[in-house]
Amino acid sequence: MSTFVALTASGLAAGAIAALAAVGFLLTYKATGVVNFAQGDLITLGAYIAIWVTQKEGMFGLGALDLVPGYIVTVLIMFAIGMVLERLAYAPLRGRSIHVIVITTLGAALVLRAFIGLWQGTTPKFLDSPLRGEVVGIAGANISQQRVLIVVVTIVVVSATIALFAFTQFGRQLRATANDRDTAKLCGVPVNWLSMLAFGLSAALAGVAGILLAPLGSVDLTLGFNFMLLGFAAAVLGGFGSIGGVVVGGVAIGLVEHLFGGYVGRDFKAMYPFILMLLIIALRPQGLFTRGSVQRL
Amino acid sequence: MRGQPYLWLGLFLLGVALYRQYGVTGLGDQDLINTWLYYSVIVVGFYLVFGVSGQFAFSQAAFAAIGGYTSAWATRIALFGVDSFWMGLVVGIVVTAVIAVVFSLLMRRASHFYFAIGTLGLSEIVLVLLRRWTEFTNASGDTTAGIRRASIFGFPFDDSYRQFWLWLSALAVVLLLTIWLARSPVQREAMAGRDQEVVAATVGVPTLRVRVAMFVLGSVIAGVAGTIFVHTKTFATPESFGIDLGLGIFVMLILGGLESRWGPIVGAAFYVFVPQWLQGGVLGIPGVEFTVDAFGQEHRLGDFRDIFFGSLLVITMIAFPEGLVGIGRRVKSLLLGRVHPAQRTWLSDLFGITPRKKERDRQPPPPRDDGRPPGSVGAEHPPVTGSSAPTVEGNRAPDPDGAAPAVLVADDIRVQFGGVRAVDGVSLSVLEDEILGLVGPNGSGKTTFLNALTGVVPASGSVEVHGAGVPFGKPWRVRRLGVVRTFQAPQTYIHLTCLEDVLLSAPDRTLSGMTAACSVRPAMISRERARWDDAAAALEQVGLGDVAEDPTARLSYGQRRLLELARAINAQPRILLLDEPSAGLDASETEQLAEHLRNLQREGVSMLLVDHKLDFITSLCDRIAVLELGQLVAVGAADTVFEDQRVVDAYLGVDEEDL
Amino acid sequence: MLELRGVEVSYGAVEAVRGIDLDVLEGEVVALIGPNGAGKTSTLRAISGLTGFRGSIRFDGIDCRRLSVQGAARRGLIHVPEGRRVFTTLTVHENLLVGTTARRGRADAYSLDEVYELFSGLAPLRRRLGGALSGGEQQMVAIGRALVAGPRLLLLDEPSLGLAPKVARSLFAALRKIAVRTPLLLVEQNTVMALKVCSRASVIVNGRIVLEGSAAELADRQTLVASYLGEEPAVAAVTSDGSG
Amino acid sequence: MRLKRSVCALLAVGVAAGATAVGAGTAGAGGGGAPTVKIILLAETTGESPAAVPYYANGAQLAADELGSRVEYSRIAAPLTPAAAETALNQALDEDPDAIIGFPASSQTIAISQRIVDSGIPFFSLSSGEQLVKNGPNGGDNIFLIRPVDTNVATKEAEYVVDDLDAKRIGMLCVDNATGVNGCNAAREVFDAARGVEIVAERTNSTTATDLTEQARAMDGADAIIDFNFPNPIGVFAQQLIDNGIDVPHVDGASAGIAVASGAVTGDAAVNLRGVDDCVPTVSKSRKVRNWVSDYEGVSGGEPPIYSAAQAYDMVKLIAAAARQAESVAPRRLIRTIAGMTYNGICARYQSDDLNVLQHTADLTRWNAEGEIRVAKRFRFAPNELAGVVPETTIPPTTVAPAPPPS
Repeated sequence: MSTFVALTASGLAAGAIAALAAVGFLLTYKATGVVNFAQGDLITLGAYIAIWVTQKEGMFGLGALDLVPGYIVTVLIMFAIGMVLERLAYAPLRGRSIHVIVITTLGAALVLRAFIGLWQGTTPKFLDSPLRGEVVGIAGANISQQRVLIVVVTIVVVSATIALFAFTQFGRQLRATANDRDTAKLCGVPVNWLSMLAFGLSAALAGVAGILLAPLGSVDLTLGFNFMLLGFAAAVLGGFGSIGGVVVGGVAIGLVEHLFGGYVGRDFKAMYPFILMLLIIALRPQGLFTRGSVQRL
Repeated sequence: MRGQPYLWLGLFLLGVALYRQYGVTGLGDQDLINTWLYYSVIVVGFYLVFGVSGQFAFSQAAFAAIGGYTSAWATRIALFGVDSFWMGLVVGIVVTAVIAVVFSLLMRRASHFYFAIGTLGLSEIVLVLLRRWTEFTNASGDTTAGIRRASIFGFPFDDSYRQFWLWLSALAVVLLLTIWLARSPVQREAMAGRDQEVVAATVGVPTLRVRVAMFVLGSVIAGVAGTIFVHTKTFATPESFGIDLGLGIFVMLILGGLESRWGPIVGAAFYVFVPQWLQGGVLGIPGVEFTVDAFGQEHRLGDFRDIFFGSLLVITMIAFPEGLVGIGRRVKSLLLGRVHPAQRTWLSDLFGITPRKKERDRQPPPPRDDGRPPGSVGAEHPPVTGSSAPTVEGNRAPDPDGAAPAVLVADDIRVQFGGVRAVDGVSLSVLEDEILGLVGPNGSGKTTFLNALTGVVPASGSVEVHGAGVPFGKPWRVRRLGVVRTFQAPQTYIHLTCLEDVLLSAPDRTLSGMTAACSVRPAMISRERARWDDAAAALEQVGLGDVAEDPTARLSYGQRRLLELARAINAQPRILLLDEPSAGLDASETEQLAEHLRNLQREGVSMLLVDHKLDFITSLCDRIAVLELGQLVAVGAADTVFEDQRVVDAYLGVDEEDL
Repeated sequence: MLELRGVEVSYGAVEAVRGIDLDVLEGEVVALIGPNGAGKTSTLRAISGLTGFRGSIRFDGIDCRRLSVQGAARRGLIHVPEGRRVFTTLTVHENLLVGTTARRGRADAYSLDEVYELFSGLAPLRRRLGGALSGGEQQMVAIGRALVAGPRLLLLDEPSLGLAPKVARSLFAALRKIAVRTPLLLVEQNTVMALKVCSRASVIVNGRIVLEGSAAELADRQTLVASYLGEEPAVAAVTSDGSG
Repeated sequence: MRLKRSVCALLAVGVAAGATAVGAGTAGAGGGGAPTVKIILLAETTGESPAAVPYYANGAQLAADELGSRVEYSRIAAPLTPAAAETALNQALDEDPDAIIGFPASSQTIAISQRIVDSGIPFFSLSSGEQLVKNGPNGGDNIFLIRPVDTNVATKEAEYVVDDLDAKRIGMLCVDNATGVNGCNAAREVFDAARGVEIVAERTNSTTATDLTEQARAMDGADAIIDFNFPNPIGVFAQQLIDNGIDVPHVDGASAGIAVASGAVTGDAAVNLRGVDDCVPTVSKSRKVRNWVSDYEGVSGGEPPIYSAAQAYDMVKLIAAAARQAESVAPRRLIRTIAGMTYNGICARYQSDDLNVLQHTADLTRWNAEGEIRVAKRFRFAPNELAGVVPETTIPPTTVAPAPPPS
């Protein structure tokens, strides 16, 4: 029983992580129609920046910050990086086909990863967390508070994102831009500025994800990419574009990997989320939780 | 035909072989050359998958792994009692092909982007299997060792110098395949399906089948490369086929240029040799040993490999999406002072270099900027309904004389977009040998009606052609029944030549598949000759004979209209649906068009003609149907119809007092 | 307040607008009428900056070439594009809220309540998605979205396109009310209705203005038809057939 | 041929003129009696693999700088896949070196061992798979193992669990590559042979795992855990063991040190953890080693050295010493000299045994809750002894001689 609870908790946390990774790229997707393949490496970068500002002599030798202020600084830096990324790798390509933009984000991902490797080396690093080593006990299972925190933050981030899109003028403008860019311009919506903000927010979310994920293990160059792949699977299950759906999708793949995989075919559990994803693409390309159909002749 | 691809292939192979014989001085260089050939083979496969048929796939490395590991397994257990590398190769090919077919069919409904994610998922699954399924991989730790060495007639490929010949042969075969494909219907159809899937389907291209065939061929090529790789190295690790290779394959194709079969080879050369050169020399060329101090550590330039290629990828996409081969061509045309005809065109289509401009080029005024993606059909605005428009009995019965039977019967066709009923219960029949005009104001649902008839949009109701029911949503089946259509904005595959474009609609589809392209070539070519003759005749007929070999992108607007017509003529339709064929044509061009249509009518083609030039319509049509707000308001002979006050109102506006 | 001089628009080899001069004065309602493909829409797109052009366009004395699309909107040059381009994934109310983006403190802007009052049919639909509306409702949303931006000049492209007569009539009734407060440049195929709203009209055929005059002058149907059909004699014949 | 040379010469002139910095090395005319020895290091310093670390390069470079004209040192980047390693080896051989130091991953060395043996050039392996020992399936006269044999270390670890920790119920975790598989095989042999010892659970994990709840909970009831893993999963696993109340000693190999140094393991988890390092230069009390550590930090930008930096340094020095002693760089004489000599290095006292293994000690390390390291026990490995668990699949030695280069 306690193993079941523990594995369920692992599944939920893994699902929350996937959802957190996914919300970042869904944000740019919803605002600009572009899926940013560099999102995974932005997550990695977020973790490394947090390490940089909180450890040793801190950023630019200004002294190490405490964890929480360090986290905030990291998220701000990531926001700025996202805006710069939009200017360098996306804005010059506006109006070009989706192929071009996706390939460019792949290029950006390669550069980011290699840059981190040069900057921080390949030796694993560690980011501390105030909740380190703390656990909560549920039905005989001890669940680390960091994982609980991830679930909580995911819920908050997802709710905030949904609220942002639904109830703010900014969100409405983003949706309008994604829906019909020209008409949005005719309404006076500053579409270029909005894409920059969307990329900035998306990178900031990547920073949040990096900060939360890093203390689970240690940080190396592949940290974000693996989570991004799971994020893709979660987003596909949720019907790509539905931010609420991604949480359900994430939970589904988390449970499939950890709970199902904890009992059946343990050695192969890492591939279960992707098998589920392929099945969804094949059978229900519109996702599990959205209605309507995807037409492809 | 065009160019001398065999000559170039021969020269290339000879050049590489001669260099190998007289230029290579050490095993290190030989290894790099082999690696270059290995990557070239895989990337040529990717060129077919992504370059030719536009499928965004990350699965090449995974298929290389599948081919390689399967073959290693088959030779290890001596499957079928055969202990031979060649048996392993065949088993590898078969297994790769089966998995590729199944995967491709599973992904058939996936959009480009989902397809990309799906292939990433497949790669992950394959990697997990390679790491964990040791019964199959026979790996100790992560290395599968002792794989049977490739050999031929007892001649083992046991060092890099000998393996070179195996790689060179593999690349020769693969390049030969691309030449064959380029001169076969399959590649043409794949490119057409990539650029204008709906249009291609309506002229009878089995887009799904072609797409799957290209994916499978490209994946099998990767599988073969993987097989040769493991049997020459005699060991394998999952990392050899990891995401690094997957991304590298992308980099190579994009850098090299994806419009040419030489792109992969140039790209692979760049990818393999340039970092080596930056590390300290390659192929006898001394390198630049340039060190950089980064973050307190000294690094050589070659250590920046990923930053280098990542940035190049971004720069390539922004500045020269046609890649190195494209740059070469540009330089060549600059030096020779002539413009390479098809150079930018299909790339600009795939990559949308100038999408808006092109869209405008294609479109007659006024621009129909209605928020649909460029190239989508059915740019008619859905009208509103709810009015009590007069219902007209769709004449299921033949016209008053009772003589001509109906060839196409549409009954109660309804199309709805969101809350808008674009076509609201239209019943209409086209009679044998007649030209039926369909007119109506903008947004009355004319194009949507045609889209419904040809299966391009989801609709309800029923359509019968010569008594046979037509399913909705399957354009190629509609075409098979002899129904051919043209589009409101002329939809041409602008990187194809006019002849190739017209060839797409050939009614004779024998020997046009992948197998024919790769096996019974003489028969295929003679068929293809016959098809070419027909297509050329069709072009001649519309007066485009002298531009037959030009890329369609060069055509003027009016010529594109005529090209569409030639495509329709070449299809030998029984029923032709024409969507505003006169739009954007001047008076003399319109007259020319009318003449062609009359000729077709004399040849026994029934037509449904949507247009808004009333003189053109009245001069051609036996009967005219008037559509307004998705409903028929009148059907009959031209003079009767235009006496109808409602029809006049529909064109000039309804005064409220009139109602 | 709007001044077009020698405006030409071409798409590749196709010339859509071949040199148009046009003025809209403060408080005026001008209609641009003409058959399909005459260049009406292209003219509007040039004004709002959605397409490039040759010649000069000035709004309030400012060269429109120097304004971005958004900038023009923020100065009160509001374009309601052809085809009722509502944001299909936003609700009616959200569409209107996006419309307020360009308002920039203009006091004469319609409030959301005023829009619901003007288009009373929209009030019960405020939470419905734009994509789920009928054509007439979509057109009302599109116009309402423009009104809340506080237009100093409203460019309307074919508002009656594809609408049932009854719906079109009620729309034009609303336009007449709007015209009292806001200058309009109206592009229409439905000449009869257009002439009832406007004070002045220009007839554009094949990218050139062939006829200009007050609404009253142009109301004579025969004159209009002749100008309209100047280059299409067959249609004239048909119409004469039609009218006996 | 002549044409090609002249083209190359032209290019060389052009490039040399354009290049801002030309690497050192071509100027090495040896002084005195000792011949100049040409050493190539095969390792990459950047890339995604955890083996792409600067330690080897920094250590070797430091030694080369100290030796000046006595060595001609260069490095060729060798990415982690065996195929890339083969290319790198062939590139190195084309440069006609006198000794090669190479390949952090044993899969690289094992896969191309035949090529290495055929070359006849002394090769110092940075990895220490058992197959590579002199009489092993992938070994040869010219392949020297710098480090103690992997399986010997694993066996010692297992014996430590049984004898020193007195554990009866043991949990095992193995990463899904050579490290995990070979280590677990060797340890299992020990446990199976010991009386009254039971393996309560054996699990695997991937190198990138970030949640090992299932694996950690399976260890419930064990008195000790042995683990052959990568640094990342160790951090996750050690923490999750504590989270799930499994507070027992936890023995791992060299990765444990990296995991603790990164900060991923602290507190009770660090106290429970034991690692095994070939040497820990930073805690040495010897003046020589301390000086070396500060020299190293000078070239590494302040990054403290680990065993691999010391070993790469030692090997360059050892090769130079052997060349001086042999007064020749002829491969046979060099190999013979190395086989017979003793060299006192920073990391250890190196002396070749009959298996061509140079180092015979390793340190069991422990940490306090703050992550400070100490050496708790020194393992000594008897010369010529092998734990004897050769993995089943190995490359059979072939006798085919390499084809001569084309003329």
